[in-house]
Amino acid sequence: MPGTMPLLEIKDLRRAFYGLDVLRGVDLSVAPGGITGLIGPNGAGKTTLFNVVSGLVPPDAGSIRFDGEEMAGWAPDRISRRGLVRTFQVARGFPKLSVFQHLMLYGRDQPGESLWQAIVGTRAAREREAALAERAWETARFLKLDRLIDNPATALSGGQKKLLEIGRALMAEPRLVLLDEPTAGVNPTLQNEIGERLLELPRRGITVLLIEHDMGFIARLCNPVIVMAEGQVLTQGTFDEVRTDHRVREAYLGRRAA
Amino acid sequence: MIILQALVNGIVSGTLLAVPAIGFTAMFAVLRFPNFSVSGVATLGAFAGYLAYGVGLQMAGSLVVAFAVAGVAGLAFDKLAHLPLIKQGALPAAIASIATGIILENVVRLGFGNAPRGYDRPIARDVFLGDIRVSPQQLETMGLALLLMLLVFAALAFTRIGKAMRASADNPELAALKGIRPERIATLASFVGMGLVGVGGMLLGLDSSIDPLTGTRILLSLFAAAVLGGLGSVPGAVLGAFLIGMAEELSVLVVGSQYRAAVGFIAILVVLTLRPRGLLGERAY
Amino acid sequence: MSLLQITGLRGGYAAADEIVKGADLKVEAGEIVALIGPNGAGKSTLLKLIAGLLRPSGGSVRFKEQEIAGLGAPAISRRGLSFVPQERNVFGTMSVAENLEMGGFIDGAHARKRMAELYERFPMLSEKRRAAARTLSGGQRQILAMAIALMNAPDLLLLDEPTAGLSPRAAEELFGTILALNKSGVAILMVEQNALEALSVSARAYVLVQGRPEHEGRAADLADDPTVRDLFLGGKAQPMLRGNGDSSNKGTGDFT
Amino acid sequence: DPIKLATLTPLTGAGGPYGPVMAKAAASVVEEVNKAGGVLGRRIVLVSEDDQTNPEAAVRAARKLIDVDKVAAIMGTWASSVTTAVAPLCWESKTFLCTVSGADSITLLPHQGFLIRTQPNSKLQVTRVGEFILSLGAKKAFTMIPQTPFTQSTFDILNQVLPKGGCAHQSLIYDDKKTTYRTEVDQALRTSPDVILANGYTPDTVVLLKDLYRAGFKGKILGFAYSINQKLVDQVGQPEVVEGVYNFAPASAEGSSAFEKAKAASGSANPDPYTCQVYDHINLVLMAIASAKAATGEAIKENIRKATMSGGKVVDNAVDGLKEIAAGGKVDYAGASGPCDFDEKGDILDCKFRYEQIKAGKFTLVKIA
Amino acid sequence: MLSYILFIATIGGIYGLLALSLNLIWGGVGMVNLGLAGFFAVGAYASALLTTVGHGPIAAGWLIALVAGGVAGLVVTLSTTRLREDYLAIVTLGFAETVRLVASNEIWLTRGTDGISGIPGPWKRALGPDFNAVYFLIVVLALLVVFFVMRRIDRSPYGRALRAIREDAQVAQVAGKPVLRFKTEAFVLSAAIAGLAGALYGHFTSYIAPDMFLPLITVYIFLAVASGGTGRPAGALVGAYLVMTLLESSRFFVEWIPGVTAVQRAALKELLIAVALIVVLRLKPSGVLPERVPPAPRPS
Ligand SMILES: Nc1ncnc2c1ncn2[C@@H]1O[C@H](COP(=O)(O)OP(=O)(O)OP(=O)(O)O)[C@@H](O)[C@H]1O
Ligand SMILES: Nc1ncnc2c1ncn2[C@@H]1O[C@H](COP(=O)(O)OP(=O)(O)OP(=O)(O)O)[C@@H](O)[C@H]1O
Ligand SMILES: [Mg+2]
Ligand SMILES: [Mg+2]
Repeated sequence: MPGTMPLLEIKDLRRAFYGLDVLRGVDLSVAPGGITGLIGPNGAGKTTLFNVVSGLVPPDAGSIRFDGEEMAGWAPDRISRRGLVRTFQVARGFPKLSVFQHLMLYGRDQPGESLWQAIVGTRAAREREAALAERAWETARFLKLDRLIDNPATALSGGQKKLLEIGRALMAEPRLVLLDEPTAGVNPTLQNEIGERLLELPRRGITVLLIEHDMGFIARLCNPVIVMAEGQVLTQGTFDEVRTDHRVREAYLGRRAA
Repeated sequence: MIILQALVNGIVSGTLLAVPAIGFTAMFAVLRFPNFSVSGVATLGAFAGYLAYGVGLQMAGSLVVAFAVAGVAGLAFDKLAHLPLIKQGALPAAIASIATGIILENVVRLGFGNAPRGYDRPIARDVFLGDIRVSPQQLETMGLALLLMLLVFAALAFTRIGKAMRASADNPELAALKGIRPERIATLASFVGMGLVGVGGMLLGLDSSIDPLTGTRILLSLFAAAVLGGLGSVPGAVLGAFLIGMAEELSVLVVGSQYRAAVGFIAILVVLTLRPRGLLGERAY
Repeated sequence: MSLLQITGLRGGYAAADEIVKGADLKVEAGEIVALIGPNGAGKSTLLKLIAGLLRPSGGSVRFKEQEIAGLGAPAISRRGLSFVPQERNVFGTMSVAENLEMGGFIDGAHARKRMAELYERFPMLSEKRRAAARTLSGGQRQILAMAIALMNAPDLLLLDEPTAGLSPRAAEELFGTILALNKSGVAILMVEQNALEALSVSARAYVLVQGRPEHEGRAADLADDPTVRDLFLGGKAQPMLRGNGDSSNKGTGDFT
Repeated sequence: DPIKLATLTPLTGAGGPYGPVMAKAAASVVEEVNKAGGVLGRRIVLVSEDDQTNPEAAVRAARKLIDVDKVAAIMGTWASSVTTAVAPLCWESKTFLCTVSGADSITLLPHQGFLIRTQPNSKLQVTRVGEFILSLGAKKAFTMIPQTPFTQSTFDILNQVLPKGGCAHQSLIYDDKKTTYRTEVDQALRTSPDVILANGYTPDTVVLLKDLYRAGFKGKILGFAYSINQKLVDQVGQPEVVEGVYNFAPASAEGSSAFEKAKAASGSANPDPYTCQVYDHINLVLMAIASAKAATGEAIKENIRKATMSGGKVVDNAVDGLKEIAAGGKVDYAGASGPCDFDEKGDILDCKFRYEQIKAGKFTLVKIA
Repeated sequence: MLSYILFIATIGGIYGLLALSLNLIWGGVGMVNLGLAGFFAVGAYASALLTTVGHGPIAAGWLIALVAGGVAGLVVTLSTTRLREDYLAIVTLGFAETVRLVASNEIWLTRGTDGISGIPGPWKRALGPDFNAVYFLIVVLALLVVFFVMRRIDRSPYGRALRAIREDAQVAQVAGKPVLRFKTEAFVLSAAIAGLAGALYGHFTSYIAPDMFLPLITVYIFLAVASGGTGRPAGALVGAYLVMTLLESSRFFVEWIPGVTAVQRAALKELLIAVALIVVLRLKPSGVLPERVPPAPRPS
């Protein structure tokens, strides 16, 4: 997509933990309006990259520009409010809050989150709440969580927790969503449906960067595909291009793919 | 000069804190809730040791009695009142332990009344090392505290059962799947931890006197020590106890004795702001 | 007599709310059995009931011809049954080496030897032996969880989604490991969402729906059963790496 | 229909070592009086509540005594903060209050006569302490004291009295919840004092004395008898540590028959001054009720001074006094803590002080003056 | 008897305010404030000083108590932003101790351990014996206002965000919630309520002293919230009155026990209270009125 400015542009991003270089100068960019795949062997640093970009882990060096704004070192909530939301590979959430509350929480621009409006209960707050509730129901239905909508998050199965991760991200209507293995542990049939739904996102103005190990899923959804290995970007291209790269086969895909 | 002396004094008073602080932090490391009933258990240990000493047991024997009585009582309360609540989170268990602390304090009061009592033990004059004076008895206590610390530390860090304790604190379900019986581990942790707290109470009583509030008086400094060193870290508790001891003694010179208690907290605030997990972090060993 | 024989098993998290509603299932000695089904069907719950993490409210679980229902996890594990849970399956605050040590808690005598074997089989673990398990990547953690379970040389291994989060290559290697273990006589009951892969290494399979096994049979038969395919295996869309590189609908995302 | 009276003493908390004996002394007096037929033909019921040495709890307890038990008098409040907290409830509900708290401010409260105190106020006491220190020939005195309502006035008065007699004075406030006072002792010894006034309560004074001993202090030590008493000697355990220490108290009329009665009533061979005072409280109140022929707070207030009328028959306990009053006579109660004559503010007019010294673990009388 | 019950109900109401204050931050955001007594004291002193030394009106005293409590809360949160939850507990405990030490030792300001007496009560002269009843109504009014504010917060998106922070602050941040702002606001509001409770207390009993603000009162309030039910304003209220009932009824109960000394009776009383609370917690581990997950509104 020549001519368009990248939505997310990462330059020479570095991060080490106790002397172990996990990100060793990552350069990548994500163009607006597409689904970009991020693959790479276990331990390549993909999740760490998401952690750094979403502000949970400060980078040691390097630049992260989102929509033209440098945001390395920002607090996670500020990044999130700018429209960059991420999900977690190992599902995380609020154990005692219900599925519904999880979904509602991620709704943006909630007037009811100001102390004053919460106490007096303004109309704006009520209306926004009602609108979000409708979306929450819709999201829950799609993810087959509607039956469980009042369940606390602890009482969900492993796969359901992952589905809730996706649901929350969708509720946030971000400009860029980072999905960390969104469908690992999700039943294949539902996984296909989720894939369909993700394909609609760019049309709604949501750009996607997703990590997956399911090659069928990557193949159907993602273009381009970025391959990371050992803390750096190894290569990038269409799925077919990267699939045939021998380094990718060697490090990542394994014997049968070859 | 006086500063040096205050530091030495701080180490001495720190050792008195260190023993119960080790017990407290070791229990925290395994059971994952701050057990406030240490105040009552320390008092109980002090009285148990007092009785044993009174009927003619030697110092070592009395310490063993203090350990056993405190350990058993602490264990019983953990089983009956605290651990059943841990499912609800650490705080309900902690709150319940405040109540059990009150129970223990009043059980002692019921039996012994309020009047302070003292161990019938000779008090030695301090000896001078140069210009610094140190108390031989308090050096003894200090040696005992360091020994206990090494034992607990080694047990948690190197023995299989110590590791199993940490494992079942970390992930009780998985520990059970690996054949570790979490209740047994919890039992051991409560018994040993509370036993140490009881010994701490008795050592404290040897140095001053005992009454139903003996444990309550040290509760704040004890927490401060454990937190300063990093909750759940055994060497941290010892380090924290020394630092709190020294900070408090120095504060006598700087802001006056009446603000002693406040100084400990300011120290914590500063340390925790710089190191949010305490000086030695939260590793149990 | 089967190694594991389950009849009419019922149970869940709260007494009022049964998740597994009468399951019959068996695993023969030396067999690999797959358990698949939609999210929330009760697969993990079933495994937890077998392993003793949850107390069954009814039915029987016989392992090596002895009733084990209600015994509790430590006792059951001591009889030679290892379970790798789906979530929270490592000791996060402990090092990799200590995790393995805890895996061999029951049988400390052979721990050293097994640990060496596992380090050889999973070199990543050896590299990371001093790292706290909480710092491992998702895939690395999965491998560790598996290794922990192997530390006490079980006769029956219950695996809950062992390949979730593994790279294709690592997943393949893991299935290789599973087959190798199986060859050495370990029976395996495995829950997988990577279903076609799982079926391809299994002898038999069950499809669990709403707490009951609705379908069972030879794994290959189930994989070809059109209803099962549509409902549980993702229907027409096949994992591309199975059908020799058939990626007909790849890259159809309409990027603008 | 019994007459209800109450003790409100610290049974738990910092005052815990004192309150229980106080309550016991009062209870025994009531028992005696009931045995002898009560007052005005009515039985006495004595309710005991715990003030927990905590004004917040004390207020709740007092409320219960006043509203539920409807007692005519509350006796024995110990901590000054407790007395100050409880006093307004008493005068507003016209309940009589007898206290042992020493803070000067207490009798200055607008209590309308509903309050008496048997403890000499701190000004009187500290002046005597100062004079005693001078009489010991001190050139440099040092005071160690926890923060209490007397602390400031103690300093102020000693700073006046001592320099006049040629003795320098320095002081230090300590935290009474600590388990060692080594650095505090170092601080004090740096000024090389020849007399140290240890002005705390028993538990902290035990620690302080041990630390002074360990540090090798050779000068004189003195303190109030409420902390330096037989209990303290027992707790310290080792006679050398307390050898030569002086104590000092408003003279419980030692040797007086009332003091002997208080001994019996409290079941203690060595009743502390508070116990003696509460013994006096209950006797005074009972005789006041008898004189008034009414058992209300108001009546007690009007008649409390009639129990110590000069020229009356000298009695040392309520049973005798009540007989005399019933027979139409006047009484002059000579109490266990002293003569018990009060000024209009409720302070005692005068009292003697008693000085003792520990020798070989025993208290020996130095003088009463 | 009636006036006693009225009195206890008033103090119970003040405990109720404290419980609501604690519940907001403990049940709400999961911050543990072991320094509640400190904020209670700050409010009590602020208002007492304004109305005695400053001769200000009582209403102004209440206002200043709210403000002083809030400011103290702000100072504490700002100086503890980097601290983790369990550490916050210890630091707040230290805050309360420090407040008490200052109140005891800075005699020029607080009159030291003598305390401040003669704190005026509203229309106390004119009302005479009716004062207690009127004051009870004032406290109930304050309690109701605070209760309804808390309920509003509890059920609003604001409360939802607080809960999320309680469960996992990091994920809440990822969800875009400014955690620091929420925590600070909640803590300040909670401290302000505790301050108000302090003022209400001082003007009721007319006397305050440092010893009134011992950690024991914080303990009572924690027991109240834990046994009433964390995370639910109604639970906090129920808990406060439950604790008050235990505290007072045990008084009557132990009077029936024969053959014990006064000190044993006092010990039994405290023992009884503690045992009763443990029993409540064992029977109802989440409190009498446990936190509920509000059901999602069904689409019409
Ligand atoms: N906090 C940390 N401390 C130490 N090492 C860490 C930490 N976080 C990550 N690492 C290490 O960094 C490497 C990359 O981890 P990361 O989670 O980013 O991998 P990943 O690419 O997401 O892998 P996977 O596909 O398995 O999820 C791993 O070797 C991991 O052990
Ligand atoms: N801890 C729990 N408490 C209460 N209910 C639970 C709990 N865990 C799971 N459930 C409920 O039990 C049902 C079955 O869960 P289970 O984890 O067994 O499903 P599963 O088949 O393993 O699904 P998945 O493939 O998503 O892991 C789900 O509907 C879930 O809502
Ligand atoms: Mg990852
Ligand atoms: Mg599952």
